[in-house]
Amino acid sequence: QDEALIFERESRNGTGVDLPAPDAGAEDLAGLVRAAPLSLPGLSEPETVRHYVRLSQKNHAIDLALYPLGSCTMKHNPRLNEKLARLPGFADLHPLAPVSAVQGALGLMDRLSHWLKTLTGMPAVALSPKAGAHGELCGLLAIRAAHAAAGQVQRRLVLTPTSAHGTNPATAAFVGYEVVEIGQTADGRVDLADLAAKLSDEVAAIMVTNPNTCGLFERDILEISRLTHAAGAYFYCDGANFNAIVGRVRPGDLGVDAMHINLHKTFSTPHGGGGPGSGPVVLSAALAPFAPTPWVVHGPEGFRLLEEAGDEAVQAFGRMTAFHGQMGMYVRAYAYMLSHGADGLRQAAEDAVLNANYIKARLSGVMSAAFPDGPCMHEALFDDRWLEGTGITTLDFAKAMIDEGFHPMTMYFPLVVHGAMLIEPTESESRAELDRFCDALLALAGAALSGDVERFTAAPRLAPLRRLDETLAARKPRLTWRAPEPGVAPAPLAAE
Amino acid sequence: QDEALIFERESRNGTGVDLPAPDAGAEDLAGLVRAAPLSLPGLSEPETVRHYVRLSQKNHAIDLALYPLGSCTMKHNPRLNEKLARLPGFADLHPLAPVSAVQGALGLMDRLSHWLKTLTGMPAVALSPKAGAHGELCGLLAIRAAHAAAGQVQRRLVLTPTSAHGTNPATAAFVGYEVVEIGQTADGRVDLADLAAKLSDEVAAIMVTNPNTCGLFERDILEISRLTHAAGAYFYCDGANFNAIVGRVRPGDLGVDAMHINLHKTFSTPHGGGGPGSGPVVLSAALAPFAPTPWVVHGPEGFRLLEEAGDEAVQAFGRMTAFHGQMGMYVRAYAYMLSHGADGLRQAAEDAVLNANYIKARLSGVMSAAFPDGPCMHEALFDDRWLEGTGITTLDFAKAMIDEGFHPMTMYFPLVVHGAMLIEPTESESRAELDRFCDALLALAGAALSGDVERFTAAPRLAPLRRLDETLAARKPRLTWRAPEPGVAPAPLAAE
Amino acid sequence: MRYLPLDEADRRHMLGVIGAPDVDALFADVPAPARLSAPVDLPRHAGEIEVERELAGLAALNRPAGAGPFFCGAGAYRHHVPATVDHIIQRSEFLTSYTPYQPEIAQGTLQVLFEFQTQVAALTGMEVANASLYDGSTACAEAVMMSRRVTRRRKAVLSGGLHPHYAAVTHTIATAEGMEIARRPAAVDAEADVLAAIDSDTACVVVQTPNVFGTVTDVTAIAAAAHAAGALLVVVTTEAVALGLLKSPGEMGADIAVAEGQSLGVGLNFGGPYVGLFACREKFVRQMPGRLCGETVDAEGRRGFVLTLSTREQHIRREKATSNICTNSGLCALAFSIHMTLLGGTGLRRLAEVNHGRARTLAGALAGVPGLEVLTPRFFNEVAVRVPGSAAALVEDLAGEGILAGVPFSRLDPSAGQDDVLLLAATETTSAADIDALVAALSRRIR
Amino acid sequence: MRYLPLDEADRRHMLGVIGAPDVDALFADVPAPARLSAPVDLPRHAGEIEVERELAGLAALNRPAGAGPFFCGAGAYRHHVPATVDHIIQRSEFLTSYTPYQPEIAQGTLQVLFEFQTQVAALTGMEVANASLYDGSTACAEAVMMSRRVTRRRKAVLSGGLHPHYAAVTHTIATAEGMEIARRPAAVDAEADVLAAIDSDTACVVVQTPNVFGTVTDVTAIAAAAHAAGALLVVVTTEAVALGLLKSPGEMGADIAVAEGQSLGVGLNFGGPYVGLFACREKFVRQMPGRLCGETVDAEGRRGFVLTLSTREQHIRREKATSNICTNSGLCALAFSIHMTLLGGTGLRRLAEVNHGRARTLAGALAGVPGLEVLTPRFFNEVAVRVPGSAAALVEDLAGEGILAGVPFSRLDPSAGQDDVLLLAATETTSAADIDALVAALSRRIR
Repeated sequence: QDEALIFERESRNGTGVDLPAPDAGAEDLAGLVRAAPLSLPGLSEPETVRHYVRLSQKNHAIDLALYPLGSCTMKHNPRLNEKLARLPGFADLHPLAPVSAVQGALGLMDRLSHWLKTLTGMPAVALSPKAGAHGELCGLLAIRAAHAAAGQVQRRLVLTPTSAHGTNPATAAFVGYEVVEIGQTADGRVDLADLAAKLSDEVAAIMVTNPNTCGLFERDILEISRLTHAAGAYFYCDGANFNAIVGRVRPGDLGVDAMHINLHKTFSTPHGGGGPGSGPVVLSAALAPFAPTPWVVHGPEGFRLLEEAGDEAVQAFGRMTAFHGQMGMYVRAYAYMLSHGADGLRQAAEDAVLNANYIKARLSGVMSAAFPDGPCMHEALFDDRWLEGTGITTLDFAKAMIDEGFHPMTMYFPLVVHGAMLIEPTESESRAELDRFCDALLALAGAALSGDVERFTAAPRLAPLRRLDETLAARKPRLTWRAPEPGVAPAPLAAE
Repeated sequence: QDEALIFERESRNGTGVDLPAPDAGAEDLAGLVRAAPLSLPGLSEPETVRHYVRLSQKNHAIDLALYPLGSCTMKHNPRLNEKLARLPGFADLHPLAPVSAVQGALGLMDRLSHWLKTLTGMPAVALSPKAGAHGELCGLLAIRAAHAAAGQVQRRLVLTPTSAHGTNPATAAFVGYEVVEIGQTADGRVDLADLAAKLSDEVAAIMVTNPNTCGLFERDILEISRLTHAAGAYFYCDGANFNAIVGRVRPGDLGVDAMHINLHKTFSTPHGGGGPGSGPVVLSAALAPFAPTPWVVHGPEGFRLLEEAGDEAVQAFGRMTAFHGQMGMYVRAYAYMLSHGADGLRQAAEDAVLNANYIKARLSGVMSAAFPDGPCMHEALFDDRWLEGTGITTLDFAKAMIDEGFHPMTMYFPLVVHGAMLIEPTESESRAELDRFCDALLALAGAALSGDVERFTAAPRLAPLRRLDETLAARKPRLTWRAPEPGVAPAPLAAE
Repeated sequence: MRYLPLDEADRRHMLGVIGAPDVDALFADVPAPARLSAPVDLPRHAGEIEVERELAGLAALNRPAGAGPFFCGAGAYRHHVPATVDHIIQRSEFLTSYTPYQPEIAQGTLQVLFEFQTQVAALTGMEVANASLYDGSTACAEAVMMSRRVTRRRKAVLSGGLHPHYAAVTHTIATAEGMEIARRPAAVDAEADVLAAIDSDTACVVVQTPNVFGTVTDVTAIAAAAHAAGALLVVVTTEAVALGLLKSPGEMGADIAVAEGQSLGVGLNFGGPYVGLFACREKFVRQMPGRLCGETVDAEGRRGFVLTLSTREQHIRREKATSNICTNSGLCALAFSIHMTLLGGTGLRRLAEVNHGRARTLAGALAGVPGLEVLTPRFFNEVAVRVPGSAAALVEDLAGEGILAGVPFSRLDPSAGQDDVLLLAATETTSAADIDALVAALSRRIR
Repeated sequence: MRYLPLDEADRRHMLGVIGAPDVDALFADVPAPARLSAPVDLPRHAGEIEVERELAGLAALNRPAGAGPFFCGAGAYRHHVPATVDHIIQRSEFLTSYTPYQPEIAQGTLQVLFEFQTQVAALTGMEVANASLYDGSTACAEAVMMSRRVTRRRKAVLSGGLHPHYAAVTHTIATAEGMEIARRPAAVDAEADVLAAIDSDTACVVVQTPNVFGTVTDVTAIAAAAHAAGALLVVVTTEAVALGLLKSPGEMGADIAVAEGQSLGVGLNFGGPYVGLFACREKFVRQMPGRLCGETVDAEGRRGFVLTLSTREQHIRREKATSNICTNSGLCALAFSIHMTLLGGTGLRRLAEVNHGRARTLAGALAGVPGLEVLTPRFFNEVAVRVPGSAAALVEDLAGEGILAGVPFSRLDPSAGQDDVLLLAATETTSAADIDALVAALSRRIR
């Protein structure tokens, strides 16, 4: 079942592409051509197809079974959206084609913006960020620009809770802010008193995820935004969990100044093994003038694009990316929105929350919920107190789920909960599948509590590979394949 | 890993299709509407996708590994052809749209016909047959019509070799002919003397496969056709194995009067789990006037369709199918032909033959080739003499191949060879894959000869299921799922 | 070349192992006069760009149904196929697998066929169904020949409402086998006309509902008459969506039900590939044509599926087989089954109601065009209208305006003397704007 | 609704298990003033037919590249992508999987990334590569910020040949972090101009070849100068196909090579998603941004792959991470890798030669148009020409004739004072007829 690397094939000089002869005439690149031939294997089309089809079967996927990775929102990806994104009018469109030739594309961006603004209750949106973290960057750059325009250059701090996604502090640091942590209450929310104590005229912004990474709605959100604004700071909301509230709560009504929206999560563009994502950022009226270029604007003869600061968009803080962002994802997300409609998006959020609470209710008898009181939102958080004394860790338990045909939940995140297990089912799961999942977990939990340690520490047994040595990989990084030297046997990596 | 039937789900009334409300107005079908509601489950789109993706992973496929089913020609299916067949200009075209609206489709049929005629050296082709066996029917009906037109109504016999595909005698009987078998020589070819003895003015046609089902070229083919024509009979050639000779031999040069071409074999339209096929029939000048409707004809204003006898095509023997045959397959086959070109098709035939001979050479040391002398064509035929005394049958050996990751070869066909194992690699396999296959078979053969009987009789062990009870299925046919009666436990089938 | 993995070094090496001097030696059995020394006179191999240009160029010469107002039916219907269907049928494991001869590694295909058979049986109201045939027309011919095997009689009575192509295909094959075909005259309301033709030599009566003129008929009385004479009733349906709303063949007493399944999952494809549905009473199962998938158990007692009753088939029975068919329309059956699974019984009913509603709107609009006469008394989603003059000429005229206005009956049966009859269908893909455009154009053309 | 498996009965049952009276109770933590009591003011849910009509309608308002003669480049190139690529990336197991956090059930994605990294390293002539970034422009910005981490210096010198969007993105991000950006004036042959700007505070020099005007330059001397000053050389390539023919960044002494990979496997997509290639010397590996896939072994000693060196990343290091990036462009990297696997080194070289040849033909034809001046001295597949008057106006005029004649430089950099410069690219998809049509139209327009 092992699939050799493409570089390890005997026959490396086939071709999977038939090309014509180059046009006649002398090559005009004397001295500029690469010296050594490019030693990369070329496979015929049948060999290529087989290589990738075989490899694909080594992956888990949402199309195969529940994929309950908390905070990752693995929901169903409709194939209609794939089909529409491939219409030549979208897929075969050049980003710098004349504006008259791309009116439909600009129109789509305009409509998508309208949906995002309406759903969030915010007046503006910057579409171009290419992923959630890129959206965070965009939001903080807008905040920075707004403070600069107001002469508030002393604001050098960003406050963020301990439970935040790692990208929040990373992004703040990336644009030169100093990060200060806010404490958390026993019920898993921002500690208001700590927040109030740390707010000052040196604070540029707070970054709060809502619903937060414990899967809980920040009950005091209105007070959080009031305090923040009173201190002259902006409220950046991490919108990774917007899928839990879309259609029921508008972040604009909560006092949010900027929030990125992971189109691949809330609006179901495929995750594709780790990207591409798309992270448009909605902005409050205070921040809107600082949005990065390009902007789609209405003109007398249709849509226009403002691509450079220096046009009307004088205050734009700059540009996030070449061109206009993830058009392929815009098409998919817009098709998803139209399919659900206002009613369906709201229903999807409700079903996602219902599914998470159902899992929480079914598992809480055996596993220890991190925050047992009150409902959770779209994900159910457990800790590892219930495994105490079993000799089994969260990691072991998660790996054992693989042998039951499920992808493990998110582990050890958020950091504020010991041995965290964060389960997000999404609205895509049927009751039968949820029951199958809960039954499997309860059976596993029973085995764990009855001392069947081996089943966990030796897991997974039914995957293509057993547990992988991540330490070895990091200690002796082998990041590319290198041809074995002639006459020397290739040295396999070995754990020491 | 078991996947429940769609009928066994608890929740059966979901929907995977959103439809608008019907137009207003009274339904006009009083008394004509079905009484009982249609009790078929509807699944949401996520559930549907998962059901079929999970099921698909229980299948072997040419995209996963060698699929050496002799006489089935499992070669690579290019994805370009799938893409082109889905162009709206082909896929979204109504068969009875006005001729002015389908000139490109008729043009494609015309060009495909030109390629098929040129490659076979035959003057005419009937495109519409929907599969190989349907093509045989078409050919025999043309022969029957030609004899009738010539007043040769006494010709009621069809001669066919013992090694023929089962469809040959079945088709002959289906149209009212009596089948007479022709003997075979020790070297696996038609026994000329027996043929000569059986030819008479009662013989309507002979049906000979060439290359034949033993994977051998009929050396005496010119004499066969001469004798046949001398007796006033027609030569129907089963073209299932045309892939072995395309570009190197034209059946027209062999004296063939009619031959079906399995587009899904020679020209690589996907087999799709057992269809759809496509079986155009090339015809000699003698038979051409009797070809079934429709015909594509050139007119002053483009292409026209003759759809009914009674137009110019007065001698057409009738119609094989509604509409014009397998357009979707024509597009794929034509794209395949253009991709290969005259040079590539010839090369493909050569590589197919080379691959088969390579397997024959590599395995003959251990396994017994049915016809060891001389080259084979596109498939290598072994018998089970080499398994004598091992207690292992051809079936056991084939099932053990599954545990090695390969699809078994064709077994027990042709009938003229005891315990036949017919291996057709096709040109799509690389040398590395052929070696992997031969190595695996030689290792298995070694195990068989060294007495490891259990490994074979208990095979397969690594498939989704162990060996299935085919006798039970036939004795108590359960062809549809039936809802268990309330209160009664569903009775599983059990071997007795 | 991109599809050929061997290179010259491979070929040389392999010839060495074989012990042949060159590849020509492997073709030594070909008689010298028949050996082609050079490639035939056709173009050389081409890259994807060139092939795509050629095929896209041909496709561009056609006017697809989606390009404008469209009303063609007559045995092939344009329906919306959910994107999920095409995605799944393109999976390698379905697309590039073969007939499930090795059930242990083909349970995907086999379970799909078992589910398909169950769906088809339920739709037609019959007890058993096969794993599909080529299309509706050949399924009709097979039903007639099966009725001969069952009854050992020689005559088939075909209704004048049967699609003329179906009649032609049946005639072509059945008469070759020695049957007599009694085809009744084409008429909008033709069904009852078969009654007079039934006699003691009749193997079967073939009726279609909705018939080729769109007329829906309850054929229960015809079933009774056929059965009284010892004949079978074959009920044909060319629009599978109708089965979601109308009385099923089984409810009306059919012995064999055949249908064209193209409406669900498959698409128009200029006429093929399509998928023939074939269902019958359980007692006739051993006389059925085509593949059957059945339930069984594996060596450990687990449920599994296999192709079964293959003793009917040609690879075992040879000239004694029930039919010469040795494939089904597997991938189309998969598409049909996926679409049906998405719809469910409730969804199919709704789809049928939407179709019927849209056709009522169409018929109402046509009835308002002076000079047109709607002929079909009770319809599902298709109606026949009488136009002044030639329907074929009218259709070509409207095609020039970008409207595909339906199928002239003369296209199906030129000798029926119904040159002024036009068949128009409406489905869920027909918009109100399409109907408006059609009516406006017809009103301009017909004075 | 088709995407939601729960029905009302399910919901009632589940609320019962939870012990909640209704779904509102689950949202009790939302402050009352922020609760929406009704759906927002947007349309209700719609079926596939309606959604497809809306999106297809928007698509029809665009003029795709394939609709006629097309010469746009400037950082996004139209190439033919083999059909196999799109087929494979749509497989459920690739399309609907997530970041391979559980390597035991993600070896498919991981092995692809390892192969991708190896391909990118070979293409750029560097020792290591990451698993991709968002696109070329953000990769360029990341390279500049990495050079700060490596050198602990604050200044980046950007060549005037660098794509203006890349310069803008880099400026936006790097200045926020406190770097100084010295961008040199835009010029067709701008590269040597960076030399004077290098000083002891310089973290890196960023040059592009082929540059935004299409000019190909050997930057070996610039590498030497940068290294002499203790700075890094970052080489940018916006047209990955060029790497098949031209001297690689590694051969010329680059420390970091970044490229836009869109040309292979990905397509135009109106600008995204694309795939950023990022490669560097091995000694800098722990300062790299983005995901890395590495080889390791499993518990039984079998080779396997994992994401590695994640101590650089934000989910471990939080504010100390090398970058805030926590995704890659995985599916695009897969597409790139498949296309590269089909081509192989030989095929990519051939593809590059075909591109260069087609561009020579284009440049020759343009040089023959009176009034046009070809500016680019040495080019790969794109040239800059000077036109009389406004290039932007000329492009809009020709678009009216159905010819997409390239990108006016003013579109990229309005303030550069190069309004009369037009960039035109040719690839293997450009036909001789396309070039003829362009030249004819230009000759008519330019008098």
